[in-house]
Amino acid sequence: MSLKTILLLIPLLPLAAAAIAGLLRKQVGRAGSHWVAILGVGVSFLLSAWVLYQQIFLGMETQNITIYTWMISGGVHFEVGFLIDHLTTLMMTVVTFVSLMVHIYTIGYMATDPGYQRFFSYIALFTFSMLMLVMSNNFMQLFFGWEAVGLVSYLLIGFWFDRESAIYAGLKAFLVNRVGDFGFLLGIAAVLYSFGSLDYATVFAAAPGIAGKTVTLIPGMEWQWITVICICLFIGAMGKSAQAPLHVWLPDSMEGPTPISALIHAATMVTAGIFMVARMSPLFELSDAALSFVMLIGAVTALGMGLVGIVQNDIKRVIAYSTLSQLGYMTVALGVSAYSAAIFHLMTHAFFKALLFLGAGSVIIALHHQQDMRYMGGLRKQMPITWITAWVGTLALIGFPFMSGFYSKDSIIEAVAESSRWGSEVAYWSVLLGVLITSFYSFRLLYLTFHGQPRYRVDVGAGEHPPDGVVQHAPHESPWVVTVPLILLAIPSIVIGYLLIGPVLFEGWLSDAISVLPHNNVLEHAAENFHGPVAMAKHAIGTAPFWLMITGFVLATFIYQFRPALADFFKQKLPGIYRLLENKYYFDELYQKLFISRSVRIGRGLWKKVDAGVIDGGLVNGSARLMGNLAARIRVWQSGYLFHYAFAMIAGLIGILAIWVVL
Amino acid sequence: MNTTNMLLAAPEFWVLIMACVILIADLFIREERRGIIHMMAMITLVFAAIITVRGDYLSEGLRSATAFNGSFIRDPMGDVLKLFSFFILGIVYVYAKFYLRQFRMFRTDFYTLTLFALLGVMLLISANSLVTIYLGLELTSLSTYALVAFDRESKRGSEAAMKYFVLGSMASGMLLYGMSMIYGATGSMDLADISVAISNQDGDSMILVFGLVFLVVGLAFKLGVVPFHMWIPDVYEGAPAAVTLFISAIPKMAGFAMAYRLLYTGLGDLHTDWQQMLSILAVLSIVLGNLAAIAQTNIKRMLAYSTISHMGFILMGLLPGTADGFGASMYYVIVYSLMSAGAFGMIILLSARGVEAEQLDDFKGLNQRNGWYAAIMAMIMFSMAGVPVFVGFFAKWLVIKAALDAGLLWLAISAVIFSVVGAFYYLRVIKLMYFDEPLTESPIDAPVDFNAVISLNGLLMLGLGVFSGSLIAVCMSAFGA
Amino acid sequence: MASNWPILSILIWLPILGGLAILTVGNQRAPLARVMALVISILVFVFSIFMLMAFDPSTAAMKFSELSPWIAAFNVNYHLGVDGFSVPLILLTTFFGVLVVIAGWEVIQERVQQYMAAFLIMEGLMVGVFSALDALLFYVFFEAMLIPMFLLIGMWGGPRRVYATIKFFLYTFLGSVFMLIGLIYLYIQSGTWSILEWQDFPLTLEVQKWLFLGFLAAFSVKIPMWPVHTWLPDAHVEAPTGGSVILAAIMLKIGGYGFIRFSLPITPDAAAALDWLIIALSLITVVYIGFVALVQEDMKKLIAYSSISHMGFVTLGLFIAFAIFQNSDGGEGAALGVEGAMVQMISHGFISGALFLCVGVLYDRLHSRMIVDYGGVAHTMPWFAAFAVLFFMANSGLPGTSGFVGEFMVILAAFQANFWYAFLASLTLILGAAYSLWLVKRVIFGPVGSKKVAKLEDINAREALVLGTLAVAVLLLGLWPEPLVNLMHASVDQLLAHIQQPKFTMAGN
Amino acid sequence: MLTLAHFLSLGAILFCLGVAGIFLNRKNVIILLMCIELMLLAVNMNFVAFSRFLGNMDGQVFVFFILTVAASEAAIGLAILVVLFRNRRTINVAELDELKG
Repeated sequence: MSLKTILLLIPLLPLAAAAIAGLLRKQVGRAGSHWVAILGVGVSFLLSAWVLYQQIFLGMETQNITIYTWMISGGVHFEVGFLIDHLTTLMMTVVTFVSLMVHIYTIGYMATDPGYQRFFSYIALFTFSMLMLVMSNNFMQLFFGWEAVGLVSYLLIGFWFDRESAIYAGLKAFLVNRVGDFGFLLGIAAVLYSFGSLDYATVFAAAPGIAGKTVTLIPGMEWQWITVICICLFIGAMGKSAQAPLHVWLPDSMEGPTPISALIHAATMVTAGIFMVARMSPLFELSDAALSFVMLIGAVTALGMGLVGIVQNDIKRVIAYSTLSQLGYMTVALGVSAYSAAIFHLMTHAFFKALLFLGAGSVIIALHHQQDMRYMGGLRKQMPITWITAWVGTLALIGFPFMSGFYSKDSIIEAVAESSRWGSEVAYWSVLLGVLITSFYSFRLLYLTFHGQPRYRVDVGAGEHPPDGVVQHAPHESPWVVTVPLILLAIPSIVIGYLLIGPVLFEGWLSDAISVLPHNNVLEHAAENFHGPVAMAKHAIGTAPFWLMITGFVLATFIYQFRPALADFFKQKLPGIYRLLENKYYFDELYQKLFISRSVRIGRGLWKKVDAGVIDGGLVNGSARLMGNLAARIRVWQSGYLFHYAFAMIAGLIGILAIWVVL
Repeated sequence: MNTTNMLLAAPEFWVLIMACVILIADLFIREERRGIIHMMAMITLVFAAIITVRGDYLSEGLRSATAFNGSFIRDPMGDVLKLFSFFILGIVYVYAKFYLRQFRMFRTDFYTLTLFALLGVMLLISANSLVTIYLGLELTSLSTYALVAFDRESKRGSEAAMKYFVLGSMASGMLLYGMSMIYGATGSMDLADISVAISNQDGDSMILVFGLVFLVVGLAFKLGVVPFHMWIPDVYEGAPAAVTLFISAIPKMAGFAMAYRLLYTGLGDLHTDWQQMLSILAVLSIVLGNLAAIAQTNIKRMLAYSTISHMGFILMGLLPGTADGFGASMYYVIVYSLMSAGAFGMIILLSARGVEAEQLDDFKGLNQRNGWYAAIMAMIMFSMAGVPVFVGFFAKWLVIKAALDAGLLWLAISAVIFSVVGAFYYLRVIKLMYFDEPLTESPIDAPVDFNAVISLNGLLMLGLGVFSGSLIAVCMSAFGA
Repeated sequence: MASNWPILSILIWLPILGGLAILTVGNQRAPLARVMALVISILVFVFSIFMLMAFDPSTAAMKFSELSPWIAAFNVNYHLGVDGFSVPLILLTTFFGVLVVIAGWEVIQERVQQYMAAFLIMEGLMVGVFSALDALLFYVFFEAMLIPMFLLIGMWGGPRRVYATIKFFLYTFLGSVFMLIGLIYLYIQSGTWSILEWQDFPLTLEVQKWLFLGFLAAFSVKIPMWPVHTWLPDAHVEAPTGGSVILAAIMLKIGGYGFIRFSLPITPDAAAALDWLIIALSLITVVYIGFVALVQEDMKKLIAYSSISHMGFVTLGLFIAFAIFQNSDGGEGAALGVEGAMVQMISHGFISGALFLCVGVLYDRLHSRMIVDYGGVAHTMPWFAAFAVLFFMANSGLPGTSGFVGEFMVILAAFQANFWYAFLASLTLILGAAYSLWLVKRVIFGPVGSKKVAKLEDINAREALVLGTLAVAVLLLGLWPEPLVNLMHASVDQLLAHIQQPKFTMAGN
Repeated sequence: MLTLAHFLSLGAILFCLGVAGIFLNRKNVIILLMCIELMLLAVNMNFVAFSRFLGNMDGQVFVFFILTVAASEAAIGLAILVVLFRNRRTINVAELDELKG
């Protein structure tokens, strides 16, 4: 098999699996559909790993392959092709691995769901889309994958389509993403306009040529052209990677089944924005303004969304806000030109966040789809594996030394500290404070879920849909299809940082994809101080992030293990702040007022007033009415009286005479 | 020029003789066998057509020949119009026979009167002096006055006849007054001489224009152009359908010929004057005709107003004063006559024993009662509305082109806008036939000849449209274009 | 395949004569009428495939030309021919010709022969519009097409069908008569009706402007553009499913085709001078109608408005070329715009046709088009839901479906002209998704809306065939538009080269 | 000395009287018939005058035609009048308004 065939197989196998699982439901049956999907994604993962192996150990060159010409128009070749460099392969492997885990996990999680096959079809399709996104060698295909993952995300969030809240969340996710895509598409158009091509290689090669070009979009304001391009592109990333203020869809997306939350809304799809910006680093590097913008957006998200996570009661929502916050970290990293740190964090985050979500899912099935942490507690006894893996995930998330999250997050914080970009102080303080908050809400989650006394009661006769706090059966550990993925994800959550920080971050493994201008290279300083992962961990113990993390742990332990009343105390003492956080800074309400209601009002106004009123009522039917009225009036002239008729003739005669003879 | 070649008028003589023969023959034919009269009338038309076609009068290089000291002219345009008059009158006879039988009015008078009217029309078409014009006009008019009152029991018929008579006589008076002025200004009755006199003469144009105005008024009345149109709705509604059919189809052709002879042959040098007058009259007709038709519920009356607007379009063709323009007008008038004959044919068809189907509602659900008849009527209506591929479109197209040739963009624009307004009421008929439920399920039956002729009439709407080149070519070549 | 067949005449007259033949079948033998219609429409489609295979896309010249005198006195000819612009549209027409026959197979029970005949005749006339090279012939087809559609809406339409159909007829009729005046004027000036000769006929800028406005009156109503779009929602809502499909899928395209065939090449300087007007109207159409579509309560009306909004891209793509010429030296984006407009037309044909068929499927079962009457259709009609979601996604311009291609190209082109053009046009990304998916949310998803919905049956094989075919078309065009675009390269290049040559200089001022 | 203008004026006055009679009279249809005759006679006056002053006989010949036609016109007119009266029992102009609109 040629390399091209292998590379083609990687995305196409999941696609084929999706088609079979989705379209031939009757023929393949339930088991058939999960087997085919797992097989497709599994082989795809193995092939990705093979490519990775080729790259790491056999020094495979960067591959830029054209698959077919999509269209030639206006002198532009639009092609579908693959750019396989280290960044791509890393993403491919992460995506297929997490996806595979989620596939396996789903067998257990969705076991009783009537939409079982549909679900497998969707997640396989998602894997295909995501692979097309990361493997793309041009902007157009990137956009294809970009929207395709959005589509699958939409379908999966609304997977339980009889739930009003689920389909609403799906719609919201798609629309908010569309707002981002709106900017993204403009960015792509700008790229084409500036470079005459959408091919990465061509564009990146030509990028330095337009530095310094300016444009006046609003009279009186002159902007760097490259800044406009980058900000447009980044708006796309903001949508997909849920950066404030386009983050509102992600928490709601938790309406979808939990495996989806793990796969799409934590590990892979939401990081597409991060991936994209890293991929575009040759462009972003040229615009300090755009990078500052990226960094500040990231900082706001990292801190602000973490804070909201503290007050959430829904287990998945806590993790969702945590995801938002971590995405903020990655974005900050991008903003300070530490692209590889962002990618690194993306990767570690993929593992531990998937782990956390799947762990939460495990809890949720154990409690029969109860997601409110106020009705959990003490589950560590019944669900030991879930409990342990959750601890692993948490430690990774908060950046406990030696865990994967530690290496990636600390690198980011260090990079921000190094940066001299405009506004980097704000970003620095945000990410630093974020550590404390992350630690706090993570342990809050752990304690509320696994520790303390159960806050539910078991009632066998509770019926299909028992009230909150009541479960039909006593919770027990989940089956192996659930726990195995947990374990398989826990391992990289622990070790991947340790293993890869050197090569990915400091040895320039990603440098074939990412370009950083020398004066922006904040990681260079860190690289000088880097003496292996162990030394790094040791060194960290003396630094602020470590102690902030410990503070968070202590606070959470104190409040949720020893003084539960304290939480309510703060709630009552600080009602303003609490309400603000509880309502997620009122973003939803604001958007509802500002955009949705207004759009509907505008639409209705234009329809009823202008369309139906002025154009149809006034001009169209109005002229018809006018004709009708005139007709009725003219009709009266035909009075039936001979003398009137005669008079009309004479009037006509005199009229003509008057015009021609007298005048 | 001065050859008195009586044979040129052979078709006229034939029609005159046959009209008299039929008048007399009636005395010897019993009522049950009156079909013979119908046959005789048809034969009259057929032979009149043959005589017309066979008349080989054009000698080298001349496009016309005159007789009776120049007061009678034979030319291709006249021949074409006469042939179509025969043809359409034939159609009219077939429709009328069915109607007259149903309404117990199958009397020979109808045939004699229409044949005399036809003679008047023929005379008018071939008239080349003021005297022949007047005589032709009066012969037509007097016959039609009588025809309108053909149903002696009808209140509306006699009222319409009275109105028509009074207004028509008044219009004749005005025309005559105009003629006297022209005569006074040029000293001649012969149109050719008048033309020569005008082009030689510089002064005294005052009397000439004065006369022109009166002539135009007389002409406008004959065609039924606003504001001299008032008789049309009342006569169309009041007269029996068979008579309306005749009035709407045949005399218009004479009206066109008269306009051509008077304005172009006789007063061609006053072109700018009559062009302006006619353009105003045209736009008034198009506007008022189309508007007033919207408000009608009586289909005969609706068609009357539609006629008024069609006459406006015919006037548009006259405006540029060119061969193309007259050809367009002639094409229009022929097409109009065919459409009009078909439309009234349908009214006659739907008229059930003793009750005329003159209300629009009588057409309701026709498609369900009989799809083919509905299709015929639909084709006629679309044609009248000027929707392509039907022949009416090509007629409108040509006269609009004529208006543009004359540089009258404003006229063309108002014409097309109001043809859209007009399309509304034609569509309403189609709506009634196709979209509404029938009021009665009673079957529609008609004799074979009627069915054949109305089918032909409907198909002509389509056929003359799809193959529009031929008839247009005939009309254009009639004027040497 | 004999290349000297009068293939275009066959494509025009076979359905028309076939339709007339079906009329003679009579009311009683509906099955025969159906079969005849199917056979004829398939035959026509096959012939059109022959034409496509014999078509050589490498030159811009007119192919399969036929020329014979029609109205010799005025130099009117029966002149047919196709180039890269007409071929895709003809294929679209013949393709839908087959689909609507199948779609109306069981649905129409009354006067079947008239229904089928109307469709076939309309199909022939529409092919005629796309292949006429004589302006009068074009006009005749252009207008004659109204008749079968008028009858279709009026006879098989909804409760307000009479209002809708008369409005439709008069609206479009009024628009086109202005064009007629323009055409006659051109004839008077040039002495010919040949569209191709007119393209090289010098005209002063002043005259061009008036002519341009005349053409605009006809084509802007047809396509339709704001503010002359209001006939479309009514016509669509009241039309039977097949009528809506043809109306949306093909008839609207005639407006766009008219711009390509008349406005751009015959009055290029006026088009250049007035491009701001069209661009402004297009953008208003895209955005304004997007908002209006958002609040519709009737599914068909929503799709109708969405059609209008999408057609805004066609006009935008066509006229953006002039702005691009002014901006950049190469003007290569101009081709992107024009080809984008063409792709948008074809794609919108598939998508809107499919959407109307989807609504038809629901309407046949529940006899309601109101969104509130539905909800949770996915429970009872999963296959239908899958198709519907696909088509609505395509409607919102999802990459991978045809809906994306045209919009993408036009937005890319618009950016070359002006950032803000692209900005406003791109708003459709949000609005299109909003109205499409909001409808999906309310109709397809959610809890089962009513007992009636609970009793719905999923699509049968016939419906699945129709929707499946369209789904394949939508995906194929989205994943590989190159074959389509390749058809028109030469014609587009020639058009763009042509419209950059000022005509009025030749006319002397 | 009588000039052409005098004759023409007389003709014009007579014509105007005839015309005015038609639309001023709202009573009797017979008066309308008389008015029409008056109009025709006014025209005859014109023709004769022109003929005399132009020294051309055509006009006077035409007058004979007009007189003849006027006679038959009157005959037709009266016939219609009779029918009208039979049907409606009135010859009042103001009552002839069944057809209108």
